[in-house]
Amino acid sequence: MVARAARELKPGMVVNLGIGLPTRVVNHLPADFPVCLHTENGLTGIGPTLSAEQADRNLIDAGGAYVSTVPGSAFFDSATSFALVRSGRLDLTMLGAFEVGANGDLANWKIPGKFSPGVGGGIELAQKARRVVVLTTHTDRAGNPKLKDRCSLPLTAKGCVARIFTDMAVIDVGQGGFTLVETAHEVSPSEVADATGAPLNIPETTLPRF
Amino acid sequence: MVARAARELKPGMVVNLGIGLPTRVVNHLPADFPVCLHTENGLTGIGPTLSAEQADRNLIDAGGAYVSTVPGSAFFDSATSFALVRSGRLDLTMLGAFEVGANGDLANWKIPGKFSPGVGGGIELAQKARRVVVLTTHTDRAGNPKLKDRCSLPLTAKGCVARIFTDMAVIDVGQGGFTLVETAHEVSPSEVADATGAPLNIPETTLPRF
Amino acid sequence: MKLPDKSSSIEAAIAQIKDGATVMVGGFGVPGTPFTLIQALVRHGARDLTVIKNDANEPDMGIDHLLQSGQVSRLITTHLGLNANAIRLMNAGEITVEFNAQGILAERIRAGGAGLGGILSDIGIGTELAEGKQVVAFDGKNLLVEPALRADVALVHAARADTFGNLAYVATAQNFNPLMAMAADCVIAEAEQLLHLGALAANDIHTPGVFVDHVAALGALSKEYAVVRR
Amino acid sequence: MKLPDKSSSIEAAIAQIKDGATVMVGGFGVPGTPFTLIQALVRHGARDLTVIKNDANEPDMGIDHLLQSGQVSRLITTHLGLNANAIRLMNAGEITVEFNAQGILAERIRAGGAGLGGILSDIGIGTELAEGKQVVAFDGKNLLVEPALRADVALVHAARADTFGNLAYVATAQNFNPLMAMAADCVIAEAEQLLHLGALAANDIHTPGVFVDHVAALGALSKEYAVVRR
Repeated sequence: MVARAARELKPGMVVNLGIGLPTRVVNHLPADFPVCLHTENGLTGIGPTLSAEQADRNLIDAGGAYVSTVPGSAFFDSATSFALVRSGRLDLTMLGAFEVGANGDLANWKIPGKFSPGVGGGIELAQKARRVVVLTTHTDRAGNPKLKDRCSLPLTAKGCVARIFTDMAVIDVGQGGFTLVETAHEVSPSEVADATGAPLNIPETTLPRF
Repeated sequence: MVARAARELKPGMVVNLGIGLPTRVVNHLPADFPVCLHTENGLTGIGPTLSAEQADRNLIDAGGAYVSTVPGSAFFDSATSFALVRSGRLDLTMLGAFEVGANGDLANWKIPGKFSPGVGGGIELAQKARRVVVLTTHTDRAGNPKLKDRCSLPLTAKGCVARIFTDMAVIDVGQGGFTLVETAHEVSPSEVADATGAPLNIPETTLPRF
Repeated sequence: MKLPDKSSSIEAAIAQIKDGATVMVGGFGVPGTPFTLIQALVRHGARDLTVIKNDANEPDMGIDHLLQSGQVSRLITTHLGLNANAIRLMNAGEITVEFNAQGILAERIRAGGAGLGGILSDIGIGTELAEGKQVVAFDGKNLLVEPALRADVALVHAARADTFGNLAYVATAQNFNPLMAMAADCVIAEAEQLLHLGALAANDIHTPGVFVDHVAALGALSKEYAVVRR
Repeated sequence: MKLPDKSSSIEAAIAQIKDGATVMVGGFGVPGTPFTLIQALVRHGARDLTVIKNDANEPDMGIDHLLQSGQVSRLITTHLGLNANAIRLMNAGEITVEFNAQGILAERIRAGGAGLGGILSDIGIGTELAEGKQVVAFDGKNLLVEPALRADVALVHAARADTFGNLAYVATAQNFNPLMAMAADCVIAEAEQLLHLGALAANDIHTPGVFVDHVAALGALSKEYAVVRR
């Protein structure tokens, strides 16, 4: 699933990878792949993650991981960092999700009464990246679908999600709601539909597997 | 008059000197005087003016004069330059004037139908410097007073002028209008009053001369 | 002319902070957090503070000391995820927390530093973050009014400074520091190296000293500045 | 991963500019004016341009060539004092001129680059510059809405650049360049030195390359860049 998501990065893109699963996408890119990775605490050109022994105390990503630079990296302040996001220079962001609505709504920052650490930079990434894709398990720990007709949790941004990568499938989100694009090996389209909390369009052609 | 105006600079101040007469104030300051000179095109810490032979093609003041730096000078962009002005970090500005009103209004950028090159940075200097003083001839070339009850020309900023230095006098501007503070040598208070286009308060004490 | 000297002791600078003050604190995670100034503020003891900071650091680090000492009544921030202590105080009603989108907090602070009244933005429209905000119709769109933020005092951390208060940051320790260093009536900077005038290249200064009121040299860095081993 | 290469020829970059385009041009006086890009735009010949620039340079310099060639229909600026030719065209109605307070022009461009709708400011209230502007009552004060400015193309001048488009300016050649380099859909930079990736220190970059679309190396500088002898 992470390897499949890595193919979403096209040459020349500026990309922000959210904390957690998305961060691991970089491990699946060729060393000379032309892409610019952004982290919202003020860096373009993220290099490999470093151990505590190798780390520079002043150089982290927005998730707190110790990272490094590449030739051509630039540091800047938090205003410039989000200027980049809001003004349309971020081609792609990959985010986690609590829920995704069939209308593209994303909820990933708050569970009222349980989890409310603040929205951080997620709202601007979700609302302003030119393309927003979600990486998530298809269901929550209790087995409930994360893909729903409408989100029930407080939204991060409305109508922002273009594609979802899960452990079961790749699903596009568009005018007609959820559409199955690919399935994981050993997973059938009907299994994906059963685990999805909203209608799932299943093309009649044979779908690729990942 | 310029020498007298130079005494308006107090140790530790951040000062912007307008184009023309005000720029010459620096020639009257001791070499070790602790002050920070600002120019709105993006420099704090202006050093001496340079000849064309000595000049750095990239280093000018807002009036286009080739200047230099001092130890501790900083360069910055035009947004930062006016951030400094608007946020109250500019202690003093010295500006030229077409007209000053007895209510402190300043007009120095436009003569409708004759002269309208644009307002440049003057409006923010006049409106936002903590103290605005004017350096000007007391009358225009035709002998008409520049100090008037109310300005007739388009305003640069309302009620901004605290003090006026002219070839005839130093005049404060306050709640009660114009008040004579000092006179030039060989100029009497009544001569100043005659050349002023609004009532001039003349204290009964003997005034200093400059 | 020479540029004025603003070098100061940490204690003398921090002693100016009054009860009820609004205090901006730089940093995003460990990098750029002025740990030494924060510790001095804990010793100084000013109370009923409104603190503006991207995050609340981690338990027993940075502004968590101010939270634990009960000096903070209000926190304007973006994310408390790494500090369960801050979340507990928020949930118990012992501190009031205002959450901002991260880039909007940055812009509100920058607007304060730039002498603006505020900015107009569409960030958060359609979400609960927009609730209660003033809306302006402009050019056929609805935009939210995000008021400028200024503080009485800003505490910032720089890698290098000169005695006029010119500041240079390194790596991701820049973050909110240059913004806050413009946005307070009294800006106090701690610097790992405090250098003579002219030691910083005029083209490479991140915060012009004209915005800074006091600059203090750090001695040996406390363990709070070190790499965190998780 | 490696950062993409955006090096370009000046002609290829400028060829993208269409009739009717809005074009931002860096510089304040001579320093920072992208004279070579401007000359290429004159040769390219795109017409009916809206130009956004602090000033109009001087006669026979910089954007005066665009004015003389009749390519400019509208100019958004702060001051034309050094270019009598521009004032003559304005007074004759051959170009439309919109004057802004200098720092407000800077902030409007910055707001465009920051993806904001605009800013709220009290600059010019009580003067004719406030006439016709939308007013917002906020926190007991009246503030003017100053709309963000973006352009189709920005032409900027840097002292040094790398092939990703990271830019560094020197001295007062910075001025409007870093702001405009964030505020256009297509940002074209000319650089006195175009260097390999890694040649610019990551802490000393003024414009992150992520904002820049094309970067072109200058050869020998034309006489327009030289010190002006008055």
